[in-house]
Amino acid sequence: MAILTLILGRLAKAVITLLAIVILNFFLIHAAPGDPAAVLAGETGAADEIYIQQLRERFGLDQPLHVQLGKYVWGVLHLDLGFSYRQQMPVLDLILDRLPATLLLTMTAFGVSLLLGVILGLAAAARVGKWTDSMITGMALLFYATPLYWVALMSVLLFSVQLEWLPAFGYETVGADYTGIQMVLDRLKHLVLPALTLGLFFMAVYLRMTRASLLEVSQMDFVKTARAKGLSENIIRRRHILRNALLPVVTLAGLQAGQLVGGAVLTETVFAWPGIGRLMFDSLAARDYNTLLGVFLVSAAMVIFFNIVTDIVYRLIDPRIGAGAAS
Amino acid sequence: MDTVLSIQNLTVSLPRGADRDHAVADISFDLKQGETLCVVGESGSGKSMTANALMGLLPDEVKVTGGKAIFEGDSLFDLPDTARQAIRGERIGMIFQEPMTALNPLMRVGAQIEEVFEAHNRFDPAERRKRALALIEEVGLPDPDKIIRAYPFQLSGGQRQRVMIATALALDPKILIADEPTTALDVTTQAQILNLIKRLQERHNMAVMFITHDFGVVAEIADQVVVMRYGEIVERGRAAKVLESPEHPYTRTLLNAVPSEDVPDATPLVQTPVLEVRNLHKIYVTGGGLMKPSRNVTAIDGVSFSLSKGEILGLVGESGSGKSTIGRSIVRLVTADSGQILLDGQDMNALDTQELRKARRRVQMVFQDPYASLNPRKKVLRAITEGPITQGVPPEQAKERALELLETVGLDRAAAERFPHEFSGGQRQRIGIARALAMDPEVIIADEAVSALDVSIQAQVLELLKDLRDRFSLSMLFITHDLRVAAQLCDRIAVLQKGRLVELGTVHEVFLTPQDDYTRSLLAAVPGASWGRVAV
Amino acid sequence: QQQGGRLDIVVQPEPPSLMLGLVNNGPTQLVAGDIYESLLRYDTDLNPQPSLAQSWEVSEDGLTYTFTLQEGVLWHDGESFTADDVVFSADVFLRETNPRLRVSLEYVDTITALDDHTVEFKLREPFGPFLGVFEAGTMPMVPKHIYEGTNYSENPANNTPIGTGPFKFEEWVKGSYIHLVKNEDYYLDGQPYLDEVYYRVVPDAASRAVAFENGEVDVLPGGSVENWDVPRLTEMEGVCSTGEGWEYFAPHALAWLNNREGPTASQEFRQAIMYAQDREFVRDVIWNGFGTVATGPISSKTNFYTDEVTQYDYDPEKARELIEASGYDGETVRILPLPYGETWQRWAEAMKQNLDEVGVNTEIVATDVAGWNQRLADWDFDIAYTYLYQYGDPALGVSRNYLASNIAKGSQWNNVEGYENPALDEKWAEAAVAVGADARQAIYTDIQKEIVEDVPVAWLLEIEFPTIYRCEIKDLVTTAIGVNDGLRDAYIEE
Amino acid sequence: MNFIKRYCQNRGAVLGLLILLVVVLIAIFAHVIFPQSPWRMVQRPFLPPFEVDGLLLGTDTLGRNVAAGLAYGARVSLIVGIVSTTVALLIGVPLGAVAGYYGGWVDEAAMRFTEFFQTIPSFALAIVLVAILQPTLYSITLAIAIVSWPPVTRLVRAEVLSLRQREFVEAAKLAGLSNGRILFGHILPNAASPIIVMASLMVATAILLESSLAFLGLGDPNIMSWGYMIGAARTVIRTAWWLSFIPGVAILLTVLALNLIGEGLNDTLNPRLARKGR
Ligand SMILES: Nc1ncnc2c1ncn2[C@@H]1O[C@H](COP(=O)(O)OP(=O)(O)OP(=O)(O)O)[C@@H](O)[C@H]1O
Ligand SMILES: Nc1ncnc2c1ncn2[C@@H]1O[C@H](COP(=O)(O)OP(=O)(O)OP(=O)(O)O)[C@@H](O)[C@H]1O
Ligand SMILES: [Mg+2]
Ligand SMILES: [Mg+2]
Repeated sequence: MAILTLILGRLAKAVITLLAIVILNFFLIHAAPGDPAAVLAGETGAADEIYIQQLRERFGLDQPLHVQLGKYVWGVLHLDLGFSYRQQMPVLDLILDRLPATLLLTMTAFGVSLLLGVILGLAAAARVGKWTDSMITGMALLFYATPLYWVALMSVLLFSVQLEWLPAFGYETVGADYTGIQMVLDRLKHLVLPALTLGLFFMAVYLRMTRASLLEVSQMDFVKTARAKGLSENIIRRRHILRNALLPVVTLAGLQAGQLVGGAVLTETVFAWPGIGRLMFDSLAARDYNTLLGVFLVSAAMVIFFNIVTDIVYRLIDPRIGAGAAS
Repeated sequence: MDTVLSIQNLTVSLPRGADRDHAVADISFDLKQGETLCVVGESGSGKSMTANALMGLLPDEVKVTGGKAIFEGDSLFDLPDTARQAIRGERIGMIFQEPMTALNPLMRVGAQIEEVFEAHNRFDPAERRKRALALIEEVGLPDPDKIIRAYPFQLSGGQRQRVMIATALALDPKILIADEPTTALDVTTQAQILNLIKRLQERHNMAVMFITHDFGVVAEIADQVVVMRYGEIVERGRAAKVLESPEHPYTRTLLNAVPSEDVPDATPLVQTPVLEVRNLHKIYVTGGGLMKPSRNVTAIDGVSFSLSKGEILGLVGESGSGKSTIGRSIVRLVTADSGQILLDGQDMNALDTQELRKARRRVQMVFQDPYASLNPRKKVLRAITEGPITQGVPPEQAKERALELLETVGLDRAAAERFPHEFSGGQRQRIGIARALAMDPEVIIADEAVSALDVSIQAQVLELLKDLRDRFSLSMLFITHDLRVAAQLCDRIAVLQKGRLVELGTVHEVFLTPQDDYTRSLLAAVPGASWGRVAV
Repeated sequence: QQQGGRLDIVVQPEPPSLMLGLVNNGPTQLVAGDIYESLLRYDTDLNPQPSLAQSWEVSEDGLTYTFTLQEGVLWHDGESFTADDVVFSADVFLRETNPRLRVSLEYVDTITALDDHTVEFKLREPFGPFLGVFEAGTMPMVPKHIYEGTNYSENPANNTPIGTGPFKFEEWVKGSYIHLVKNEDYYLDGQPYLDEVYYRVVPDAASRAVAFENGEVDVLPGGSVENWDVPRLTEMEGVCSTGEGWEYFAPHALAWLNNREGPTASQEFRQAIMYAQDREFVRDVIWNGFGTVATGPISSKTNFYTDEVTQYDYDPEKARELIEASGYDGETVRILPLPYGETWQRWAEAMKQNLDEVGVNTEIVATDVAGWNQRLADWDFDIAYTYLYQYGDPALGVSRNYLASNIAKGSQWNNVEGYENPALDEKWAEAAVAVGADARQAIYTDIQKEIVEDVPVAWLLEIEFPTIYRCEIKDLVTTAIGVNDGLRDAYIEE
Repeated sequence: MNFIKRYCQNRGAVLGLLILLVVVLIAIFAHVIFPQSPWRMVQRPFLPPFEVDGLLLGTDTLGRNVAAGLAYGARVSLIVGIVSTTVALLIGVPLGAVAGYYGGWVDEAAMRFTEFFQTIPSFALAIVLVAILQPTLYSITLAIAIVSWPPVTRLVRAEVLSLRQREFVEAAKLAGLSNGRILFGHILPNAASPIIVMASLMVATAILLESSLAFLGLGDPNIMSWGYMIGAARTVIRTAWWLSFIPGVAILLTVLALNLIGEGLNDTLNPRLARKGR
């Protein structure tokens, strides 16, 4: 019940936030120099004033900005994200086409980084001050400090070119028409490098957070109480420390999960991953306003979605919060 | 009686960089079956470290470096970790000071109790649950069926402490170690818990090692007393003997410092009210948002009183009764909903921001926490002079006055150039008082101004306050939950219950012939109330 | 010729659409060139070859062009292709949608279907290069039965393009690949030989090279990998490359110099720019030895080229003198690189360095494609890189950049630099309508000699885009348009 | 004194400081070490490192001195990092402070505003901002600042929220100090430690962000930066991998150093945490 009210409340807020984002982005993007008609004309290899004017009329770019905005917002309210003249298709279809690839990539990266981060964080915290700890935290620092795209380049160089273990780019073997298990394996093979590249940084973040949080929680009074009960260290760690320590990690993960979608631009470019990050970058260069706005909208919605999910997860883990709102 | 635990020459050493080399040095004492041993001493004297060493719960960097603890024929410190783990919870139980944080916030209360059985492989889950229920009942928690499924945050401090006790007693341990288990609780709750422990001790015939810094508590429950200072035992013996005729000078100072003299004679009052509070109301509204319902807490419910020139009015009551809220309303740190606060006839509630800033100098506050009430990044001089300078006093003059005041409160002039962290708690509280005095106030509100201090230091500060009142004929609203302190310092006492003023009278009236039931129960709950030195 | 097989070809960037009649940028043409056809193709010497027209005749006076169409040509949806489709495409559809063709169609009076298989173009006046416009990218045949009377740009058929070409559209996974399959009903018996073609979208140049190395793709059309990778790739076993297939376009790299204002308004300054640049270095280092240093407006690969013009060799001394003479006062000169990849970026950096060394203060302006378009359209630049296609004839692809009548904001292909020379304008016009190659050559030689003195723009390099492919692929590049319409004849030899 | 001593106990932090010091010195004296422009083509292209005297790290695709590029790139990275962090602090600190101190609708509005900015994926926003403003050193710095201030606001707000409950703040109120004086004179100085720690990490993040933008071609083309060097060398990664490797290592070391310093400061400035682990 409480959760339902929460969700409804958050959704109501989300709609307002999203509208605000749409409007801000609309002006932001239209403030950019360059005009989509000119870009499109540019690609035809020859164009003149008349042709560009035709294009502008076709895109509705000849209308005053507030009229364009009004139309756009009206459309968005009806789940119509407009038409991409650059790609000759409705923006929503375009995004839905690309979204699965992005979700596959980001969610894998997210899952792997969270899992590895927490496990390694646990391992490090369990051996504080020993060399294992130093090694793990050192490695985390290294990943934390490395530019993502550089890791991508270097790993392609190593794993695809030198060792030829993994495909260098793309998200499937094109035209192989694999089915069933083969398809899954094929996808997985393509996924390894981009997901790792994207995930390593976040893994480092979770690792450090988990470790710090574990160390902090293990100083808390209730841990001492648990010891006084005669519980084994194992149970104390698992039952008392871990759950409490994961609370901040959950918060952070929720924040990151949404951001990942937008943050995949670099990875998707380097690995030719057909997701919306790349779509965004391409649309930006072409001043494909509608597509760009659509991508922004979708990624913002994603952030909000994950925030809500985080809140719910948090509530499930932490009884204090849910009850606080209910009473 | 049998000795269950014998501590011989225990030494616990601290890591480099700590206050001193040893938390505990070469101490010995015995714990006998069915007896309560109280360990008293000021903060940092090594009480907790002793207990933790016995439990095997010392922090990593703190080590037992000498001595033995013989428990049931075994030397505890020589046992392997697993064996010590087996003893914890089953043979020796422990309760801690802070009930708010001692329970895992994410686990149901019942599960936390049942865990003890699990840890020692006792019973099947159904039986564990039954026993947990029985324990909850035994420690006097209401509605056990509900409590067992509750989360810690749903319980009050006293209730949580009962859960802790239930946990500690689950396996009928031979020894119960309690490290200041009632310090964080208010008097009535404290009395209940002390009672409970006493009762259970008798029923289970345990040995109890009770750590406290409160001699009232000692008087209430102790059979044996150990007095500690700087990690050493300075005195040890039967409770009655130590309390009645202490041998060691330190014990004597401690006991003298306990604010327990006879209720002082009422000083004749000059009947010129400086401060008048009329029909004050304050309701806190919390929570509340777009969809959430708000929660109302009535903190002050129609309180009226007046404060005469040179008078010290004590404001007592349980935790949450609204004492601080009244104090803070007077200085407008909290804005009351209705009612008047007249300072020499001027209504503080009616002032606008500018006027208020001017008027504020007339009422100053001395805060509870000497650590939190001074800005750690500002020198003492700045802390004292900032107010006067803001009010328009020339800096030179303000500085001169600040130096004088430092001397007045018993500090060196050189103290002005130091940072707060370079002072002890008692010294900081003096700085806080000097800061309040620097504004030349007519009224001082002291909100639990001595509660955070050790008894001996407490006594000094109280002495200082009295002295200042006499010298500057200050009026003072002294807020405290400690009735002994109130008895010693105040001229009149106001008793507060749930935001309402239930009794107001001279110290004699209130302490000797209390009118209100609540006042009576409050007085009865003071630990060691029957102890001869207290005049109630 | 062996039947069957699959080719994977890189396409970069991903085409916005495959409807060649609406969009005819490079990537679209690369893919759609296999779906759509025009009446003619051109061999590497730019001679017309039969395509949808099996034969053609030009009248003596050069005013009437009559085409006889192939028999039995079907659209991909099964309808017959007839002369009506030609008339519709050229006269109705493309007139509206293709601004470049529109210019040539100005010379055309009427287009008529004499019967189902004969089409006649009647011109108002002779137009020398007219036989050069029947190329698939310029004049693709579009199905009348689908487009007539519709809103062309929003016709849903644009997403499933229907042409007459050797391959049919099968699937387009956006951001990943475009899949074409063999047109079983193609009018040439037994052709095409290949079963299917995948055009692969790989946005990163380095990844494209890796893809070729790994065998993921078989063909790298010109320009799809950075020049530095070319030698490495071509040195691999079983890999062939060719510079052919670009004759029709003959990409000519040049830098627009703003003739209207700023230091570049001075002729001496512009000449100085020519002397200051080490174009050989650029060719050898940045273009890795590919290409030829340009000597003037017309590419040596096209007809009517002459090298009897002033040669601007690398000569910083002379550049300095000229700059001195121009009265240059240290103003910052903005260089706008072409936002099409690292090569062009490096080139701008090299030019900046060259100019800095002869005492010109420069600044590179960063823009993306849209910003670059905008600045060119607004004439907001001092020096701006570009490269232009010559379309087989100076009248189609060269004169447009120097005629005063072509000074208009809003386009990147007209007289962007703002060069005005009435005397030359007349000669350009004369050369376009002169009858006979010799007569035209004479005028063009004249023009080149004169214009090279003026340096209205800085000619840089005749770009060579080698096509890299696996040697077992045969007949991949057989025409002047290269891979773009090469798959009709291509086959794989085991 | 005590502070320095405590800091120096952390070996990683000292190492970080040393690395950063070297980078800073190189950045400051770039024009002394390499008097010629880093864009100047000085030798044959693609000279590998350690092959030719005077060109320690070889030459790049156009024959420019890689070592000179690194030195001048250090300048850009540090300037972008420091300036954008400063700007982000200038936005984030006052906003967070005011939100935390005044609470109520001020807080609500400030937090909604911050949340709003956090809802737009930050890297995407940075890209769009740079594209809109056209890439110059200023626009890049500004864009990075704009995407990095929200966490500062949150941190400062949280700190102020807890500090304003402290009794010394109430004491200051009773002394008649104005809200501004209390906020900026008493509260913020006490929040300085976590802000400083965060700032050191933000500089690191900003350097990474700048290099990512440059890598995507959104760098200022007149300025030699590490991201530019990697981006430019990417096309020749197969033939001259060291051209992308070397600047990558430079970024890695600098960012690592800043992180180590951040951790060191954290341990030193927050003694509560100091004892934990390590
Ligand atoms: N983890 C630790 N590291 C170093 N020194 C410590 C640590 N814990 C406690 N100490 C020091 O050990 C000494 C004894 O501390 P202990 O906690 O036993 O005092 P206590 O008598 O329980 O005081 P209180 O009444 O304040 O609880 C003190 O000087 C304290 O500063
Ligand atoms: N800022 C606040 N918001 C909401 N409720 C408050 C607030 N401050 C105090 N309360 C509530 O008002 C009531 C009175 O609180 P107050 O602090 O005045 O009690 P107190 O007598 O000083 O208690 P203590 O002895 O614990 O200091 C309590 O129920 C408390 O929970
Ligand atoms: Mg203690
Ligand atoms: Mg209080």
